[in-house]
Amino acid sequence: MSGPIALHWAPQAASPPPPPPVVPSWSPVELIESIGVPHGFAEYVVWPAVQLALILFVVLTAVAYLTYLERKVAAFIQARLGPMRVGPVGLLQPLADGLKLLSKEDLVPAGADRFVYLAAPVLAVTAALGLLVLVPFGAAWGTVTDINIGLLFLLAVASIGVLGIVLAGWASNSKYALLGAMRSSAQLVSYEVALGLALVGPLLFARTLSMQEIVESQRFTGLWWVAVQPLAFVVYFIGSLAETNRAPFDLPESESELVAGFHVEYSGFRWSLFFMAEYANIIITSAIAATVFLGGWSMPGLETAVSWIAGTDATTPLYSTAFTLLSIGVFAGKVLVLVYVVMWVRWTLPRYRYDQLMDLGWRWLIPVSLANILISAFAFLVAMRPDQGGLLGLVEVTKNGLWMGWAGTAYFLLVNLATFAMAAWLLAKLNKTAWSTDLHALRRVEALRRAGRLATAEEARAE
Amino acid sequence: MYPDLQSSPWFLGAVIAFGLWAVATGSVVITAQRPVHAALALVSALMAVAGLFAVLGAEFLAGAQVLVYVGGVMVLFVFVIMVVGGGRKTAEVEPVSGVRFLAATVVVLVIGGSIVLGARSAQPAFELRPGPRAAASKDAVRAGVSRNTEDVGTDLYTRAALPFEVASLLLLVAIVGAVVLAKGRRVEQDD
Amino acid sequence: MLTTVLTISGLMFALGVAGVLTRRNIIVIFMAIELILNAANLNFVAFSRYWASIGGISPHTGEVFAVFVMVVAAAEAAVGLGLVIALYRNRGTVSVDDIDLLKW
Amino acid sequence: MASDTPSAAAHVFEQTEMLLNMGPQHPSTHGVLRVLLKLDGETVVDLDCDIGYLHRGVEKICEHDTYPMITPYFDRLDYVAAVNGDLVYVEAVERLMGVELPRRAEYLRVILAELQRIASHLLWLATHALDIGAATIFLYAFREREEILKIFENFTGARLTAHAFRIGGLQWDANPEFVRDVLAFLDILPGRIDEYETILSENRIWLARTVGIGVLTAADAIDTGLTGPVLRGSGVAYDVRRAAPYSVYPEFDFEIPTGDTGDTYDRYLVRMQELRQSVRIVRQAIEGLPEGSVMAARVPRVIKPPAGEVFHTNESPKGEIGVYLVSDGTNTPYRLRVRPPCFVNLQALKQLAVGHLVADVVALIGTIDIVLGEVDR
Repeated sequence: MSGPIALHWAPQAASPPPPPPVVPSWSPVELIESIGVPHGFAEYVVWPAVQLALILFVVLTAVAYLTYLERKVAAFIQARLGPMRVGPVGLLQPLADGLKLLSKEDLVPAGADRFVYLAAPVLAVTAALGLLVLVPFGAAWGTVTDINIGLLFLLAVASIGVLGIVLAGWASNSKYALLGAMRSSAQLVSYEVALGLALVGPLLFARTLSMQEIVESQRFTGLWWVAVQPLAFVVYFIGSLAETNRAPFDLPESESELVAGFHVEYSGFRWSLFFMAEYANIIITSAIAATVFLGGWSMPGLETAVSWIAGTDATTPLYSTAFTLLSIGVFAGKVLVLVYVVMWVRWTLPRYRYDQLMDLGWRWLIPVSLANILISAFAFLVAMRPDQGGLLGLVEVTKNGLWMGWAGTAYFLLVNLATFAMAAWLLAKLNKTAWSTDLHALRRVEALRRAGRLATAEEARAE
Repeated sequence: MYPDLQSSPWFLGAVIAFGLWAVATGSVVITAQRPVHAALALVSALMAVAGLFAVLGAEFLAGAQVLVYVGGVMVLFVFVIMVVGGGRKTAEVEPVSGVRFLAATVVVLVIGGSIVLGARSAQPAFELRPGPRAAASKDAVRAGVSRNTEDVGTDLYTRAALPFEVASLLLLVAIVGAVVLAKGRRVEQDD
Repeated sequence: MLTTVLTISGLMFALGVAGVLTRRNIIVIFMAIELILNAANLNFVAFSRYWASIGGISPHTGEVFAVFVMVVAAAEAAVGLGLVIALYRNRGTVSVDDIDLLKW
Repeated sequence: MASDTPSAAAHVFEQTEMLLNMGPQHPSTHGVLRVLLKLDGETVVDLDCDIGYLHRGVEKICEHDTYPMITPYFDRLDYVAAVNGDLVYVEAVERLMGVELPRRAEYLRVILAELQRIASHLLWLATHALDIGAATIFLYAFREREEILKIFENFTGARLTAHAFRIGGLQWDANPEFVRDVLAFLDILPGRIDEYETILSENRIWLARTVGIGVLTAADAIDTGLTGPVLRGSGVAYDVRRAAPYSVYPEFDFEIPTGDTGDTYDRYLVRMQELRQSVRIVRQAIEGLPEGSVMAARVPRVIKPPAGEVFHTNESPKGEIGVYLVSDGTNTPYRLRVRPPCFVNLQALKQLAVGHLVADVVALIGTIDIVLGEVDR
């Protein structure tokens, strides 16, 4: 298997990479065909429609219950109970909220651009829900479709949601909404850069943009990419908070300054559409993080668990069903953990100011992710097998994904921990004012900066 | 994704549908009275073009189109429209009433007509075929998934490496230019 | 098939030219230019596919070209719109009829 | 910006400015304050406070009420620090009449006033942190404030407008559980203050939002007539409890915390320290609480202070609250005038905010700690 090896010392690279992990072959399409539906129609029309209906139902319910969860998490953090009155422990609260919102009047402010005003929330929510098609909820038939530009498409369509927010703020004919829209456009455009760059790191290892293949690549290597790309994960997580307008980056809607920012004039159902979009976006960014960094639906021991339930024959419907459902469960668990962290952050941290947010994005996240790409790519090149253009032969590119032994794993772990430390150190040097654990030093530097600020304030007053 | 699709009537139908969509929204772009409506129409037209790319088998380009144009360039456009007050109808000075519409029609007819006629008179043997598919190359993990991204990437970084660098230089210059333009404002304020 | 795509792109190109010639709002003119660029991109992709079908050496040249066009479009938007804002701050207008001096 | 009047005329810079009405209905103006902001982008170029939405003419009303009837109006000036308002008024009348109070009454007054200071500072912390986006602190601070309100309710029967003072002492003696409740509260509070500081004091975002924001030099602060934590944050150790001691404050051991740079973060630190100092005072007062009557012996049934005038000031949680009282010997004051600390401190807002961003304005309104009931009177 291994070719001509010059500087080859990795002890286990000589052993051939394992076969690709088992993926069940049965799919419910066969069930649909067995009742007489023609093949193409069943595979490309009927079954996807069933899946989409299911996903929409589940996700919209999940979105409604995320608002409930958010309130419960907030209550838990704030030492109170949260919704308790509607239904047992308030479980019917989302329903009551929905009914209330549906029965409210749909107001259009005077002087608003009516068409844009009415269309903006629809745009936002369409962009958010349209992404669900590509999220790999589970193995085998747990996913609607898998296209070769999956991740790119997700990022692309997610960026359409920005337009919904910006246009909503603009069309409201309100200054608060306009300020919110301005902030939103600048914020989302800048954080999208960091977000996209952060995803490049793990893509070096996954070597594909297809969401399913990203999961499969981690399954094959036996490693979640968060282990070799911790820095990228941190940057992605921060960026995704900003992309979904969550605290501490909820500037477009910061209720203490801009009242509600871009959706200040909206009411009733259109208002709730924005919230649906926001929570759907949280689910989707968490799903992307889970897929790219946390192994998606794969989990060590998943196959073993399935074989307890359904034996080892991967072609049976039972095996396929058990595999799919378990993998969906794993995926949902990972997404929920991430969503909980998002909420936890929201109820813990104060809000950034607009210029500080830009500062963080451009002076921290983007340089960090660029450096991460550079170092990871270099480390990757060094570690590849000599006949594939590398040097050390710790990692082998096979047709099923990357294959690395313990030496390769340890190498990448070390390199990326070093990257983490180096990035932190370098940026601490570059951004003296922004990163210092010595708060007194921080205040001294701020005092100098303040001298400049005071001068301008003086001038402003003099005018 | 499905190799048999391109030879099917669905393919032609999709091309025509996306094309009509693009042309219809494109004409809204140049006729809309408010710039913000023009921008929305342009977003729609760009999505239609992305759809055309996807149908033609250039999936990567379709994704990049949406990401760069809709997510980046159009947000910039909308931002600028907000800054300069895009809600107001633009005052179009017309020496003679309707002359603008007439001019637009003539232009579309002359240029569009000649291009269309030229295209029509081209060889009918022109046939579009899909690019190399994964089905043909055994390298891909899953049969049926196009390798378009990989192929474009390979081309971009090997044959087009020099233009790629030049383009990145262009982007750098653009960034510097944009920064200078934005900075210029503060200088004005200080004096 | 190729002719269909060429027709579409031709119409888009014509629309873009008409927009540039008839509109006076500089932002709308920029948008019309984007239409023209997209028409060109469409042609690139279509010919790329045609090239592939007759067995050209690299079937993706057109797509690579289109990527570069996008780069140019993004750069143009960044600088152009920056200019528009600077112009608006100085002149208070975005109509090309009012911006007819080379120097002020 | 999309200015309201797009005049094509060559007002080059006018076009970039935008007028923004903040309030009177706004979540962060702490009541019905209207702040008129002139913005360039998001930078505040000019600012104007429009007050008076809550004007009730309290000072004029007081000229028609008898002296005991006036006390409730002082509850409702700074309605989150009712006790402190009462205290300055009753003390002013007592000074005019020359009444000597029993020590138990003085001690109970100090305990109530300091508890009220704690409650007021907790409310400030809650809303200030909420303005800056730290929502959870809000509920934490309210949790502790609730304990104080319960103590007040037990003592006075009212939670917000706690009203126990009479001219010449207190209406009631403390309820039997009072000492136990206060001590229990004092036991938990320092730990809770540590908790707030854990969340905020070294939080990077909190620092970014407060350090260097709204800097006020000591000279500027004195020139503007500021008092209270806003002044002390700029490094001036002026506290009426020390500068012109009233009641039994000289008997207690406490410090006056000051800041050194006069920014929002310093004012935050000063108030957090004041919370701890108030705890100290209350603990000393509870431990040294004397027995005896709570009402002075010779207070006439109808209060008619001798003709004359008095200006008496106290340290309220917001700053120096003063009462100027002119008596003509009848049972109603001839003239009553309040020196409201919030009103005076609010003047500083423009000085603080110009040059900062919109988001800082809400932080600055919070750091001044105003109550519109007192600003508008």
